[in-house]
Amino acid sequence: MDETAELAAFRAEVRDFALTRCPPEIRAVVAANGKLGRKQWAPWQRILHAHGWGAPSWPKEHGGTGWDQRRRHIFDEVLAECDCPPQYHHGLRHLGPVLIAFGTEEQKARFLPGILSGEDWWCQGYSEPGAGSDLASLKTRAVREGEEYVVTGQKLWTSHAHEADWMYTLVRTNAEVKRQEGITLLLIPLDAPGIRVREVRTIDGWHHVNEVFLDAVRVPVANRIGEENKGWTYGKFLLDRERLGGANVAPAFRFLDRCRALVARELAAPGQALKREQLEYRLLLAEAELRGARELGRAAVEAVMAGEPLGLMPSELKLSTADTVQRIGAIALDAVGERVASRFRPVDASGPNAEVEDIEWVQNFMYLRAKTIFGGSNEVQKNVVAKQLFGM
Amino acid sequence: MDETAELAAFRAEVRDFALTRCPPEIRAVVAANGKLGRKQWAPWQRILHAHGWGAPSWPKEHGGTGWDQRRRHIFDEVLAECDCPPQYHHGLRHLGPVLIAFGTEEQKARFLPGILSGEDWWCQGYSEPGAGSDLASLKTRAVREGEEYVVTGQKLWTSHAHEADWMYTLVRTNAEVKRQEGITLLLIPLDAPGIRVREVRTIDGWHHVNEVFLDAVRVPVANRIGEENKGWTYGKFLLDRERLGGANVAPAFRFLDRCRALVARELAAPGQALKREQLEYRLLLAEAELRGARELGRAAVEAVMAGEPLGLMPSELKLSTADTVQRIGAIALDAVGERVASRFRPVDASGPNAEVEDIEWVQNFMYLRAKTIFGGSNEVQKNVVAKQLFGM
Amino acid sequence: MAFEPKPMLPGDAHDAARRFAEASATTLARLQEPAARAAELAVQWDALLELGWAGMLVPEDCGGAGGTLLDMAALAEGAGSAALALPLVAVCAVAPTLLAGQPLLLAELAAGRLQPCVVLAGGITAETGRLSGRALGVETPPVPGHALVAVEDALYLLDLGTAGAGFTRHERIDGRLTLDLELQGAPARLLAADAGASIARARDLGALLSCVEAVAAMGTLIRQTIDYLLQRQQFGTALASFQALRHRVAEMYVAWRNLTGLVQAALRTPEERNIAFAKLRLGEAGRFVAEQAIQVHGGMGMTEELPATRLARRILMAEFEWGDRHAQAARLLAAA
Amino acid sequence: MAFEPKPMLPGDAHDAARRFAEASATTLARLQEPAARAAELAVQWDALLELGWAGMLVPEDCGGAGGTLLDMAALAEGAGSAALALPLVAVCAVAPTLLAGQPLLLAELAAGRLQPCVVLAGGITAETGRLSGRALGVETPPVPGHALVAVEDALYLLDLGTAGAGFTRHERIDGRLTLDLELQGAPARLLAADAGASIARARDLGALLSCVEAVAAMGTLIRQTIDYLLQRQQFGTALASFQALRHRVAEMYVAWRNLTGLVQAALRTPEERNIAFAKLRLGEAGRFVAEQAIQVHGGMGMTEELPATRLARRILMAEFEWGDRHAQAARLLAAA
Repeated sequence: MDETAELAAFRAEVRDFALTRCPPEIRAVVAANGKLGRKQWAPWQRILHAHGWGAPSWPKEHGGTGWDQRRRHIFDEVLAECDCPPQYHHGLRHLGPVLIAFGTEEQKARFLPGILSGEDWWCQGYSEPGAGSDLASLKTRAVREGEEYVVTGQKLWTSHAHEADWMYTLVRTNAEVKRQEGITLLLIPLDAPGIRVREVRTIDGWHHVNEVFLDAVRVPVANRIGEENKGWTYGKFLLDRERLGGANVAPAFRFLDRCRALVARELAAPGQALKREQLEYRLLLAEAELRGARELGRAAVEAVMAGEPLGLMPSELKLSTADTVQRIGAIALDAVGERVASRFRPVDASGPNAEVEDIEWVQNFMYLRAKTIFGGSNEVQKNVVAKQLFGM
Repeated sequence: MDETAELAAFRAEVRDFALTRCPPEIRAVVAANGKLGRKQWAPWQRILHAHGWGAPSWPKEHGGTGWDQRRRHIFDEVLAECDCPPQYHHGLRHLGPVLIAFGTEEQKARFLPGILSGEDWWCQGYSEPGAGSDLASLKTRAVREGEEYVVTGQKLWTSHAHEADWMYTLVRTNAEVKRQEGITLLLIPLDAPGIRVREVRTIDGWHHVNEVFLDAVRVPVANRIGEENKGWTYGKFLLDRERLGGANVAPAFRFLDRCRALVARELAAPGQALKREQLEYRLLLAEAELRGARELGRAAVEAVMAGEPLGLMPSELKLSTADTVQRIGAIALDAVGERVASRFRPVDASGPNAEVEDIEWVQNFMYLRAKTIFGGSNEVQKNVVAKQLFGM
Repeated sequence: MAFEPKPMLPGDAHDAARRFAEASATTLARLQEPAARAAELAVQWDALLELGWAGMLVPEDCGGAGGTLLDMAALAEGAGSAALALPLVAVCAVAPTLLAGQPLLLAELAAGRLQPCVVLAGGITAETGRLSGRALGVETPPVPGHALVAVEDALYLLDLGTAGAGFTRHERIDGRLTLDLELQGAPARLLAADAGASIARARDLGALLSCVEAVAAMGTLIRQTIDYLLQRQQFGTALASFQALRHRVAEMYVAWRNLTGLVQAALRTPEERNIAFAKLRLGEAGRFVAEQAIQVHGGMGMTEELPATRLARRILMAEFEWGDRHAQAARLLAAA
Repeated sequence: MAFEPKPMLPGDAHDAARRFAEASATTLARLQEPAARAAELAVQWDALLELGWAGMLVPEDCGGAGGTLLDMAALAEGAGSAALALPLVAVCAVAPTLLAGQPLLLAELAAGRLQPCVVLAGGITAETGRLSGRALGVETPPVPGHALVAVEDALYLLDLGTAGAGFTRHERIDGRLTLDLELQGAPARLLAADAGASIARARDLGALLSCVEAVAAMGTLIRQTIDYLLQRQQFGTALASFQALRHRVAEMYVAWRNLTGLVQAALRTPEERNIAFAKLRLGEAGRFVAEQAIQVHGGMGMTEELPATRLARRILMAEFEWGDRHAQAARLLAAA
């Protein structure tokens, strides 16, 4: 079989697996644009792991599939096309590779299996209040006392902290040196004394991010990754590995499909023809942009395969999709807003319509604001692009 | 009669005058979005002057109407509504008030009558190559030799220089001091030896701007306005008086009306319904913006009447209309571009269609690019607004 | 000095409404559960009625203040500047317009004894004085009592406690309370059979005052955005010094000023066409300002507790009240 | 180092076409009068035919080079990067697609003896082999000789020297030459009565290669814009240091890259749907890049002689070739 045929066969195999083995109730949440939590992710990870597909991006010797970038891309695409959740990233894509590269044997033995099986749930303690995109300005302090660090400070935007077991955390261990040079990466169990997790209520009405307060939390030195004060290096390693994250445009296409179906259903009446045609035209423009982004994603995968530098591709991808997905969300809001935005949260526990149909479109519109803010805001991405283009 | 009734009567009087006294062939050029030149403007100014309305913005003692700002605004609005040309501004609105404020009695006697009657035609020699919005960096030198200045340099973007008699010109008389403090305002006849006018071919295909080369042109000191090295003050005085220029949105409304008629005519076929509805919707959005701008214009007129500062109003008006008018031009281009942009200039002098119907829409689309560039680009306007809003 | 938006209709009414709305927001900010917020809103609503605002548009001989559109708009502007989460416009402006010519009911309204929600959106049918059907997301006073229901050109008054009438309450994205009404042959009182003109007028008044509220909210939101950017540092520099953000704020400001112009024109001449254009533009300009305010607030813009977020959601919601931008465009095109 | 756009289809064909187009532009820049430009274009067109590009898509047994779509696209990309003002795509790609299955005519085309303009846009009727009607703004070789005319599903070959055929030439906004055709019972040769599929294929090929040309022109335009901003000072600072302009250029770049992605997908799989989406997006992205390039060039952007202006006008024109964005949207919606 040549490579093209092999890839086609692989695609078919993944599709068959996704459609037959991912529980319908989990796919239903994805299909409804719902919010995913550990409740959906953990069982799905167990199923993938049992099939040997728990870690597409890890080397085989650590329980990964050993797939190349092309296969990983196909895997991600097909999962999205089949309304399966994307894999939960904090353990598999973020911490795992760092552990594999920089962890001690003990750390690997302790933490990798739980990530693979979905038993241990991780979250990322990077951002802090007032830091925004300027990550290196973080202030959470860790003071060495014997074989422990005593950690005090506050993290913000900590996704999933309310359902996680562990947090990999950047802390400041030296305030005297250049900002990037005094940072250390620690693994902290969230049930440690001195930790308090508080929900940050976000505009979408879902609970996904938190503040995490650390008050003299004692963390064994054995939970430090690599060297003290080298945390920035590991954090950067992690972010660099994430640069292909935008290459998978398939979830955006599914979102577009759903929005198109919504428009057709909501605006079927003849009196709504004018509005429907406006929204259909806007959907076409959005689809065109997504198609362009999909091709850029493919080119990025091929660049990795060929060992070429990605250059501006991650920024191109993010700037090509983040706005577009927001615009799709806005089209949906225009379609159903009048009926749904007026019924955001039930006040009375019972009665008709306590569950509001299509409310997820309003939640998604709000939630999607984050697309152009987090993970390098659009403004930061444009700075990156301009710097490269102007050479200054 | 109370003020409201008086203004209504005034409006009716102007309308009657405009419709009966402005020659139909001149109004036809305006109605066709054509390019106006001295050929249309000069006779129209003669007619206005003969009626005593030659200079709405001048005091009575100098031959003006003595109208207040409200009446001047009504006058401008009604002219536009009736497809009369706006008055040619270089003499009446720019130079005239400067002469009245700072000119000698001889200068007033020599120059004001020709401006009023439309006999002398003026252009403005301010911009230079490489100066752009940074006017104070001008380089054209004037060296005093006895009772003459010897002027050498180059002006750019000089509208109407090819049909004007005179140019009021900012020149540098002292290069040793702060940039704004070495500038002088001279009146230079365009038939003076050493002057060469060269057409700048612009993207719209019309001839309206020029380069003016000055090679040791000798200008009597009597042609200097005010003091040497104080030219920046007079230039600024002039620009400040122009700050209400954007308050008259009536021409933009006429442009919108014509574009709407074009869309209805061009896209009348049933097969074009989808496109027509798209363009009609965009026209509505543009009309909404123009209506908002019209009200801002009225508020600016009232502010002047009440002796209040205009503050950001001129920038608000420019930023509210310049883009919008460009968008209207784009709607027209979308309507007729396929048919018309392919026939921009005739190659063969004879044959059918040597004159291309509707070609002015393509020319206007191109011409309108200048709306957000000249007279303080959109970027400069936004800097002005931001500086005020942020107090820094 | 930081930017301070100037009201369109300054004066005592504006200031009183603004103070009321600011106090309301401060109290509500401490409450998260919808039921607790609804209870607090009920208390605030009683206080609002105490101020006599329900009678602002009611003639004096019916016990009202006999105020003008501009008096009412001044209240709406003050309330809007802090995104008041109470149905001021629906109950105090749209309802009395519907009840014009009904002196007894107007008196009840002015006295705060009649607190109707208003159902204009269709979906209800009438047969021999009994109403059936559903109306979703209808703005309501905290304790629902009555509903004014338009069924085509007819206007009914419905007691929500009557048999055949059921409802559920929700919070809107802007924190106001709404009803989902379920009517199954609920008996109602026919107030007028041929009220088409006054229903249209009432809807237009609602649309206009929604614009007034939104314009006021946009002014406050722009001020808060500017304050935030002035105060917030990143990479060692105030965010306010980045030209891209400065230009964005300038664009927000111009969009707001332009919309203000449309609203002022519609307040001076409250004709259908002027109102439709203002509401159409609110859809564009309001959405832009709300989205960009969230964007330039960065992560903070995603949090619900931030006052700017509350204002942004109020502005987004305003577009959907009394006919969204596409409804306005459709009627403008139909009239052309 | 300043930005240099990378071609989609690098290689000898691209480089040759690019050098040809750059030399053409340099010569044409010295000529202003349309007649003088038309005469120069005639000379250049003969040189282009000498290079055998009219035979690129013609099978080898008809005297052509038997090239693929990608070979042709590489020529179009090179030519587009300097906005070549000659009808490369119409004559060398669309015409041979229409003439597929006509070996004699293909051989004439490859040899440069047949230089047809292509009329697909409607407006012409046929009766017993005689054509009547008007076609406006049809792209043409500098010296018009023949026309390939689609009348519904039928394809005709018309000698423009024949009685009943009249024409006027114009320059397009991008400097190419066009014909206004006036036909009054002009006798023509029926090449195929049932050529609907090949006509549709030919139009799609034209649309795709217009996109290729436009993408190439956008790359050059962005490069020139960056160079200009780096070099130009205002208020004592390089324009390239203003964040608002830097972000604008970043947006232009991303729009260009995104369109490039669509065009690459359509080149790999040249199906109707892929081509329609690429052309639809060209309407948006191309317009944006062209307008913004003019804007950030300031006053210079208004001058016709500036190379960037010429590129911008080429990009604007490309949208209108072979169906504009609304035509693409209409067929995509009809197919849904």
